[in-house]
Amino acid sequence: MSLSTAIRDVADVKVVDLSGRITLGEASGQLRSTVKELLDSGATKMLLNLGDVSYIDSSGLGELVSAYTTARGRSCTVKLLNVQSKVQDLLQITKLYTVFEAHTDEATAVTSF
Amino acid sequence: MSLSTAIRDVADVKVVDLSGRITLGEASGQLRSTVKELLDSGATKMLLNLGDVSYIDSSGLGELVSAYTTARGRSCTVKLLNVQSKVQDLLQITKLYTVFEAHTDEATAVTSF
Amino acid sequence: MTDARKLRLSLESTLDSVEAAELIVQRMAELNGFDPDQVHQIGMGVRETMANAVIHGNGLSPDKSVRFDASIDEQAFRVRVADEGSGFDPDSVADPLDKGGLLLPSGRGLLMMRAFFDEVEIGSSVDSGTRVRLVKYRTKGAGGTTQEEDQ
Amino acid sequence: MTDARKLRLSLESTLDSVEAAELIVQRMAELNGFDPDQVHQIGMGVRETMANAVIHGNGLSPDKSVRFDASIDEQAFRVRVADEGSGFDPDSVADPLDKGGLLLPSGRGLLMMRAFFDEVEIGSSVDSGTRVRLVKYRTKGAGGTTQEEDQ
Ligand SMILES: Nc1ncnc2c1ncn2[C@@H]1O[C@H](COP(=O)(O)OP(=O)(O)O)[C@@H](O)[C@H]1O
Ligand SMILES: Nc1ncnc2c1ncn2[C@@H]1O[C@H](COP(=O)(O)OP(=O)(O)O)[C@@H](O)[C@H]1O
Repeated sequence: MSLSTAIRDVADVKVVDLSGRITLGEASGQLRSTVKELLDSGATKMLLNLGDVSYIDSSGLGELVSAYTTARGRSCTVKLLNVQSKVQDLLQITKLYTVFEAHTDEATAVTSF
Repeated sequence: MSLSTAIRDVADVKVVDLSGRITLGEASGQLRSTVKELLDSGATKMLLNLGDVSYIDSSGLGELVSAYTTARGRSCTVKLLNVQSKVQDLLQITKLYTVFEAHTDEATAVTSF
Repeated sequence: MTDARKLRLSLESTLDSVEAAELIVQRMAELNGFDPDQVHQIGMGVRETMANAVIHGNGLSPDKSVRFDASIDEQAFRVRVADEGSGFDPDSVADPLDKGGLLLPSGRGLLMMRAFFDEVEIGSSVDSGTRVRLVKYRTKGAGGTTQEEDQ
Repeated sequence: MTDARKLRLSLESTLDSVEAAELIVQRMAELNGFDPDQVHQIGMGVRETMANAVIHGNGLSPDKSVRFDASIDEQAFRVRVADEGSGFDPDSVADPLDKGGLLLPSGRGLLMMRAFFDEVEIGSSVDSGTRVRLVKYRTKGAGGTTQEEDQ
């Protein structure tokens, strides 16, 4: 699997540590099912840690957007942590930086919800 | 074309400066026709300068051997100049270092015939 | 400049072909003196183009293939991708930067191709599928001018 | 380890497919922490294997394809190449290191595959063509043992 996910509880925030690539195929499905699982368990604050995600394609960006909109529909807020520079470039190009609140410090991110 | 050749006369030696890759396909044909041309024009001393040849595959090695045997059949001696390390490795693996006299200095190579 | 400057392939309509095309152009770009950022951009743009060809164009059909051409010269990296789909009208694709498009889960591929390549030309017809031509100049904004690279 | 760890392709019987396979494995190896010498060796070994498959196996026929698999794990780089030719007997191939073989213009491909990969296994039959399995361990001589790489 090119993407692995791990979930941590920090205060009342679900921190999802993602590692690998979020791309076409398996990786996108992996992210989707993790988010769905968290929403089903009632999460209302989700922090996606992209610190170990070096590569995202348009399909992966689509999954991030889906996570955001699906979560919003269920009263859950999704924010991003530690966006790497190449991924940051993509957020700029696609203007998705206007959608996602992104943080570089986990503690600050957790208290920002 | 992935291989280019240029011919220089140094004393009575034909120095062939090869540049690029000697591999399957066009490149092998390019070497063959250059050697044939020189033999047809009566060359008896040929120095193949591999200083700018970074890559040779088994097909390219075969062409070097063909050049050697064809030339020998027409009383022409073929020697090598400036063999790069990766190509040198191949000459070791294939024991072709026992066939080809190789030099690292052009002046010495030219007077060695 | 060293090697691997021209390649013409027929690839199956699979996600692995998308990966393969990306790896190929990345390595070609790298061996021919493009810098790491350019290598990344060329790879991403090709990835998006190939993904569209195998998914939207050929519908991942085992009976359809993608014609893939890549070539490098002193000026630029050039790629052509042709599928056997039934085409589409690039002008009627929703703008993913619009308010309405921003939160859609798809529709960012063309945008990324255009962001990462200097020229993107799409020819498409119902009968002959879609052909995409991509050009990335070694020096940004060098379009059309002749220039020598020091290697 | 980053990505590009598994790939399964069907390639045409062309010299460009040989080049493509080489570029793919080089880039895969590079992205997954193999050193430059290993990248070179993996590329050359695959090149020779693919050349045999498209030329000797499939006779460059447009009707025949080569099945190409590459995968990387903690231990090794693994490649499988299968053609649709009529096979051959590896044991009856003349030894290119013998006095008689040394000056022949061909016959060094198998030797190079064996020099550059740690394991080379050839299965061949008249009916089902030739399947070559190549393994290159991250650490020379690591065959079979489990070990972790620091990345
Ligand atoms: N090769 C193609 N063949 C058919 N339709 C295509 C092709 N490429 C793109 N399209 C159409 O254009 C739309 C936008 O493509 P793109 O911007 O890459 O986003 P996405 O692939 O995420 O939908 C696609 O949804 C599809 O309808
Ligand atoms: N995939 C294959 N299918 C059929 N014959 C093969 C195949 N691979 C190798 N051979 C046979 O083995 C011989 C030796 O191969 P090799 O050592 O690679 O040298 P070369 O390709 O230069 O002849 C070839 O000449 C060919 O007869």
